Amino acid sequence: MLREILIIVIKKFIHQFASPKTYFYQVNRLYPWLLYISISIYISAIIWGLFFTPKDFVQGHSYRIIYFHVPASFVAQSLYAAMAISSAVFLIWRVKLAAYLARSIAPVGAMVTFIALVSGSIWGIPTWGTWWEWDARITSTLILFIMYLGLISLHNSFNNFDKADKLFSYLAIIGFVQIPIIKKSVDWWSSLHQPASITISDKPSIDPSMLYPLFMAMIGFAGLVACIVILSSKVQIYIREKNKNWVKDYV
Amino acid sequence: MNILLLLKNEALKLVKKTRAWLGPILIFILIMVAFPLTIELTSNNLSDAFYPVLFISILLVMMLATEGIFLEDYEDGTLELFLISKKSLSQWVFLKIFMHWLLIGVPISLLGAFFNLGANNDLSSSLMIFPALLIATYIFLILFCFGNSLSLTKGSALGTLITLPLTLPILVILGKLNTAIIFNINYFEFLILIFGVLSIIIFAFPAIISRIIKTHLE
Amino acid sequence: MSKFAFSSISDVMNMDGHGIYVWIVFALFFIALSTSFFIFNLLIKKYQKRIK
Amino acid sequence: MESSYLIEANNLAYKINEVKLFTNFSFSLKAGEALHIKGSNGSGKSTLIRILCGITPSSKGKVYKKDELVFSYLGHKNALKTYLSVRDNISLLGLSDHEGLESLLSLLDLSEKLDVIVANLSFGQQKKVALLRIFLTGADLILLDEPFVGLDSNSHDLLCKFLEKKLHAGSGLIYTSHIPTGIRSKDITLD
Repeated sequence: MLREILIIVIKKFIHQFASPKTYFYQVNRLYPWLLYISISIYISAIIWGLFFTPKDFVQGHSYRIIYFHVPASFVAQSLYAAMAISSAVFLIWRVKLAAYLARSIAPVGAMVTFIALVSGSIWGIPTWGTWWEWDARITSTLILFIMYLGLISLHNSFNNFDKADKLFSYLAIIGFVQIPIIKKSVDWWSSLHQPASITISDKPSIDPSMLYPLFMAMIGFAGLVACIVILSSKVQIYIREKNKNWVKDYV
Repeated sequence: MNILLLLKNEALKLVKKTRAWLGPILIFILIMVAFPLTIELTSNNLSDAFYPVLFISILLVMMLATEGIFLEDYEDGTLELFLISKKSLSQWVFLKIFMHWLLIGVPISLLGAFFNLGANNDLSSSLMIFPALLIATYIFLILFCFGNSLSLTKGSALGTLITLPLTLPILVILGKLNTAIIFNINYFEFLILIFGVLSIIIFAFPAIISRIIKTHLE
Repeated sequence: MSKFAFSSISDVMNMDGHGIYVWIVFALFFIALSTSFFIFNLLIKKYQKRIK
Repeated sequence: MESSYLIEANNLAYKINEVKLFTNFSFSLKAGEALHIKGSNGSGKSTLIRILCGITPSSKGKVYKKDELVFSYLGHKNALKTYLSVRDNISLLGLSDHEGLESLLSLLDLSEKLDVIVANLSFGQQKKVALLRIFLTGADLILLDEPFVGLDSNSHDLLCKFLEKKLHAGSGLIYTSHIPTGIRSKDITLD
């Protein structure tokens, strides 16, 4: 009895908190702040990284691509994780907003993964002498890219949004097993790729003067991508809830 | 009794549709016979290329074998009847995949080991590749069934696009297995690795596939 | 703190011969980010019009 | 909730992509009663029957079934394997040595077709084979979606008589049909 009441209360809370309407208005308030702060952080990080950090001893100036490539590949994987988590939330609690979010992350994730792949292979030319290597980490990032494309085309091929959301969520969660493989692949298989520069447990293997702008670039890039996700989720809300009164009122 | 009936039904359905089970096996034979013709023949080159071709062709053949695996039962309404009858859908999926493996995967593994004998002239490597092929065909079958269940009514191109990223890690392990067999080191480690993958997905995926099929029927 | 790592503007562009890679990546990121902002804003406008 | 009802529906509603198909649909059915669902094309008759079966979840409302109710359903799809014989199709459900098989076969005029491949039967005959399988399962509640489509007048009468006999024997029946059937039943119209 008590448990049932608790479940009802929690459900009510989730439904109020996670109603697309509340989300929409909150996000509208948040968006300009997030946009301007992350733009300024990202630009200053890029300027710092490109012009004011010392030259790398081994790689020369080409290492400066790190300030683009590493944030992008980090965000590409984190976006997938976010998508899988919101898919799980949708499947477990049937929160519609989570499904909208998952669907709106997919194209942004595909874009970020694509630029991570391209910037990585451009970086490969001066450092390894080859633009593509069937190295485990690159391959898994490519897998991530195909995964995003598969998810988008799966969702687009169904007219019934409810069905599409459910199938999308199943695939996103199954695809999530790829993320640990990507993370660990560099350690499992010998490869050209340098091991991850920054880990939580160990001391970073990179000089602090290069590290701070990298962190800033990561934060700024993540903020910018979050802004794009917000825009994308607004598009999803417009598509799905076009018959709802509050959307009509808002427009 | 119930399980036996289901297994018998699946076998009956598969055997009566000759194209569905004999077709993939014939295509496998065709690839294995045809690929030496495309290589400038010195027997050394042939054995180098043999394993990659073998693995890619079992991947392809399993893709063919699962094409539209649930589509027929979906379109004629058998799945709806099944859902209503309160039998376990995941059990049915498991048995269906198992039957496909028995009628397509096992013959292909046997043939693969046999062709290995022709390419490498070495009985011990054939004995090593046979269990690996048995496991790999089952894994591919399950993964393609997953892709097919997602794109149930939307054609096999979408299903392949979905399944491809899931199969690539397995191909990487098989590639490592290939070197392990050639140099005869760490063979059992990789065999146990793919067996571990199989033992996880063999029960997990039928459950997921059955939920996906239920979603399609809604 | 860090000092300016280059001696002249042409040095900045050239970066010991690696400049082309760095600047291509820079352009790629700039274009990708700005087009995605542009496209999603365009989509929002389009759907707003449709709802009206 | 009362156990005298075979099946009871409360305020069922269904919407697809946020567009409502029907709302506030309620009814209850006792043993021996029949329910005829009417409605124009696209009013959600088939969806409603699928909701009652539990295949499609309803957007709102609930379906209560009697405990351990055995029910069978025949939709637009016959669930027959066209490349197998009639006998094999019956044995797929494990019904090949069911005791009522012979009498049902002769009733539906299918005795000589037992070893014919289903693909070689006419549309109406296939429908009858599908119905035969439904009746063999001995369900307490039969849900039929347009069962009379494709049947000749003779078979139509036979089927109606058979369904009435089933109703007298105490099973429930829910069906959709746009042809008048002659079965004494409650009517419900979806708009």
